[in-house]
Formats: sequence, C-alpha cells, structure tokens
Amino acid sequence: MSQRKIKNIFVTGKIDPAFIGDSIAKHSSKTAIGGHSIFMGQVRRDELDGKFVSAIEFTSYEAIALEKMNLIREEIFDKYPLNCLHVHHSLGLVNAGEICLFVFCSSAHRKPAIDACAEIVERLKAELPIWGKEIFEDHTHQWKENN
Amino acid sequence: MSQRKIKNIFVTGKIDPAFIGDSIAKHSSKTAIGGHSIFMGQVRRDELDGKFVSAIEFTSYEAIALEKMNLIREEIFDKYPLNCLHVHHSLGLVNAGEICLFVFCSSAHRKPAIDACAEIVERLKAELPIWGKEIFEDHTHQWKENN
Amino acid sequence: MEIDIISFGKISEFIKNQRVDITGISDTDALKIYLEKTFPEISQMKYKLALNENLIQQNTQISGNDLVAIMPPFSGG
Amino acid sequence: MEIDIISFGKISEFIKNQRVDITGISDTDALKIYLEKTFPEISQMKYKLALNENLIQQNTQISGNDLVAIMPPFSGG
Repeated sequence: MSQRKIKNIFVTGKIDPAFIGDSIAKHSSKTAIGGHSIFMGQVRRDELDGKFVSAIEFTSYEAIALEKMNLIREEIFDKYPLNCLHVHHSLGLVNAGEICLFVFCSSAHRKPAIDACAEIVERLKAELPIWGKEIFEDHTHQWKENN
Repeated sequence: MSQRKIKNIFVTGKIDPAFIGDSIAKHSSKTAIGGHSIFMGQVRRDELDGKFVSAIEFTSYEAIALEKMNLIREEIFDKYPLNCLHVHHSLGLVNAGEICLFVFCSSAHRKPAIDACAEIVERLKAELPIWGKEIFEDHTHQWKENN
Repeated sequence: MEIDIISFGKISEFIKNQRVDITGISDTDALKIYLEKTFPEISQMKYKLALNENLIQQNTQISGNDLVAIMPPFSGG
Repeated sequence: MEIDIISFGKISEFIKNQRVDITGISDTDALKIYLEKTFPEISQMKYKLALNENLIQQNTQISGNDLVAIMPPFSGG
C-alpha cells in the first residue's frame, strides 16, 4: 500500500464537532463499511497547585510529523482491512473542553476499525513530533507529558 | 453505581450524523474528559446471489433490551472510570449507508474510554434482544446473523 | 392452564403471537418439549425463552396467564 | 564547519534557533556531547535529534550546513 499521497493532518485551533459530524455523514455513500471507530482527544481543565489549565498550545516539527504519519498510515493499511482512515490534529491554541485530536477508522466489520483506531492513537502519541504547552489561567505554563 | 435511571436507547430509523456531532459538542462543558471513544454501526449494502441489501429493519423485545442495557451500563461504570456513556440503537428501517448504532464513551484518559466502548459493543450485540431483517432491493429478505 | 406466547425475529414468521392451553405443563423445560413438538422448525435452530420479560437461564416454574417469548439468536448492532 | 540548530517544545525555551560552528565534530554522537556541554539543561532530560528532517536512530555523519533539530519527548494527542 505504497505511494499514497502525504496528507496534511494539521488544523489550526480546535477541531469542530460539526466537522466531525460532516465527516461521518460523508461515509454514507461508502456502503461496504459496517463499522466506524472514532477516537477524540479533548483538552482537560487539569489542576496544578490550585491553578487550572485554560488551553493547550500545540506545536510540531511538521515535515517529520507528516512523513511519520504517512508511514503509520501505510503500515496500518497493510495490517488491517480498512476502508477509510482519517487523522486530524490541532496546532496552536485549543481551549479546555475543545477537541484537539480526531482519528476515524472504518471497515466492513467492527474489529479492524476498533483495533486500528486504538493502535493509531498509541503510535501517534509516541511517534509524532508534536508538543503541547499547557497554559494556565494565570498565563503561566507547563509542558504536557504523555504517559 | 446502582439506581441509575433506565435510559431508552432506541431511536426510530437511522441515527443522524448531525445528532452525533451535536452529542460530541455537548461534552465541551465536561472539562474533566480527556478522551472520547465512539463506535458506530453502519448498514452494509451486502450482496447475496446478485441481490443487494437495501435496508435493515430492526425489531427488539424492548422491555428486556432496556433492562439488560441498564445492567451492562452499571457493570461498565463499575469496571471503568468513565465520565460519560451514551448508547443509541435504531429500530425500524435503516437504509444501506446509514448509521444504526452509536456508542459513545468518555473518560479522563484514553484507555478506559477505548476499552469500555469496545466491550459495550460486544456485549450489546450478544446480550440485547434485537433482530435485524436484511431487506434486499427486490423486497425479499434474510435475517441478519451476528458473528 | 393457558399462557400467552409471543415470538420475535425469524421465529415470528412461523409462530404467531397466540394464547395456548398448556394444561399439564408446569415448567419451562417441559414447555420447550411442547413447543418443539408443536412448532418443529424451532427444534432445528437455536432459540431462547423469556418468561414475563425475564430471560430464562435455567428451568423455571410457569403459572397460568404467564407471558412466554420465543426468541432466535440476537442480531442487533 | 557550521550547522543550523533548531529546537522544539520545552527545549526551545533555552536553546534558540541558531547557527553554530562545530569544527572538529563529524557525527551526531560527538554533537550530543558538544550540545550537552554547551546547554547543560538537556543533559538532565530525554531528547532526540533530527538531522535534515530525519529522526536520528543511530550515530550519523554530519556535514556543513546540515540542519539539526533538538526535540524533547513528544506530547501530542
């Protein structure tokens, strides 16, 4: 499954729930699909010493991130019988409560979509050069760490 | 986690992608959530001997289905640290390409939402008295079987 | 003694909802034998019973006017 | 020999993008020693290098005008 065009996964700011709804609607013409699995990351209003996170500012080394995501995409398509795979990640400021990651996998039967979606989320967090800066309400910040 | 009110999971006809988008949007005020996992079932235009499925007609023994789903919901809340859990299933006719099942789990961190969502889909298919009648374009039918 | 029978899915195509006299039958194990004799199609397939809106997991007493549901394997989702 | 250094995330707060003279350094292993001496903060933390937009997995030759990126652990998603 080589030579797929490199897609841009990045969007500026939050990912709008209406965009997600529209993305789901677009799959109604793909009548070989029987199951869709979606993961979304949402910015938490975490507390640290009485201060609350008001937003996360995401930055990336985009050239490497897009190439790496393209490789992950190819490996996932080789491993699972997927009909569709869409990945969107925010750059810039995303407020608490807003969505910063949207992974959408579709397949004829449920299991490949579910397994592929979970695997992409893990790989994306571990392998893509993206950084989140947690901005507190008092404008101080700390750098997000993935577990 | 007992004494949750029994919720009605059934909707007549397809589940609209815009409803799903709205449902996602409603979670922006729940700022303890960090991850959402969604599964959707979509009616496939399967072929059998040259005939294609045009729709599935769903029926249920609703009293038992709702009570069973309530029990599953309580067991899932006991097992996973979820913030939210929503389940919607179609009754009546759902055309090929339309969505007939929508399971939506949310938690502070991604793993409980992802695991709970997958487990609910498995249990719902195995344990809820719901039947799908696959209607072909020539108005003949066969009864759906889950694997 | 009479009970009400309802059926679902594929089984509803050959067992209509009806009231039946099951005099002499007092539990669900005996009822199954009666049903498979009366409706031979179900003896060829998997099915489950519900009694008064409860899924039957083990042999259970039946009383007059009980509601028995005959259900093929579930196929929701 | 001069190369360009860029940095990301937390590391960008104390290593600004800059052109540095690394005469005598010919590979990424040697460059790491140079960087940790020049910027002691990174010797206390995990970081990765990229050379000309490729993640460095093993020791790699460096040439003049190469672009080296210094990156803290990823935290996307």
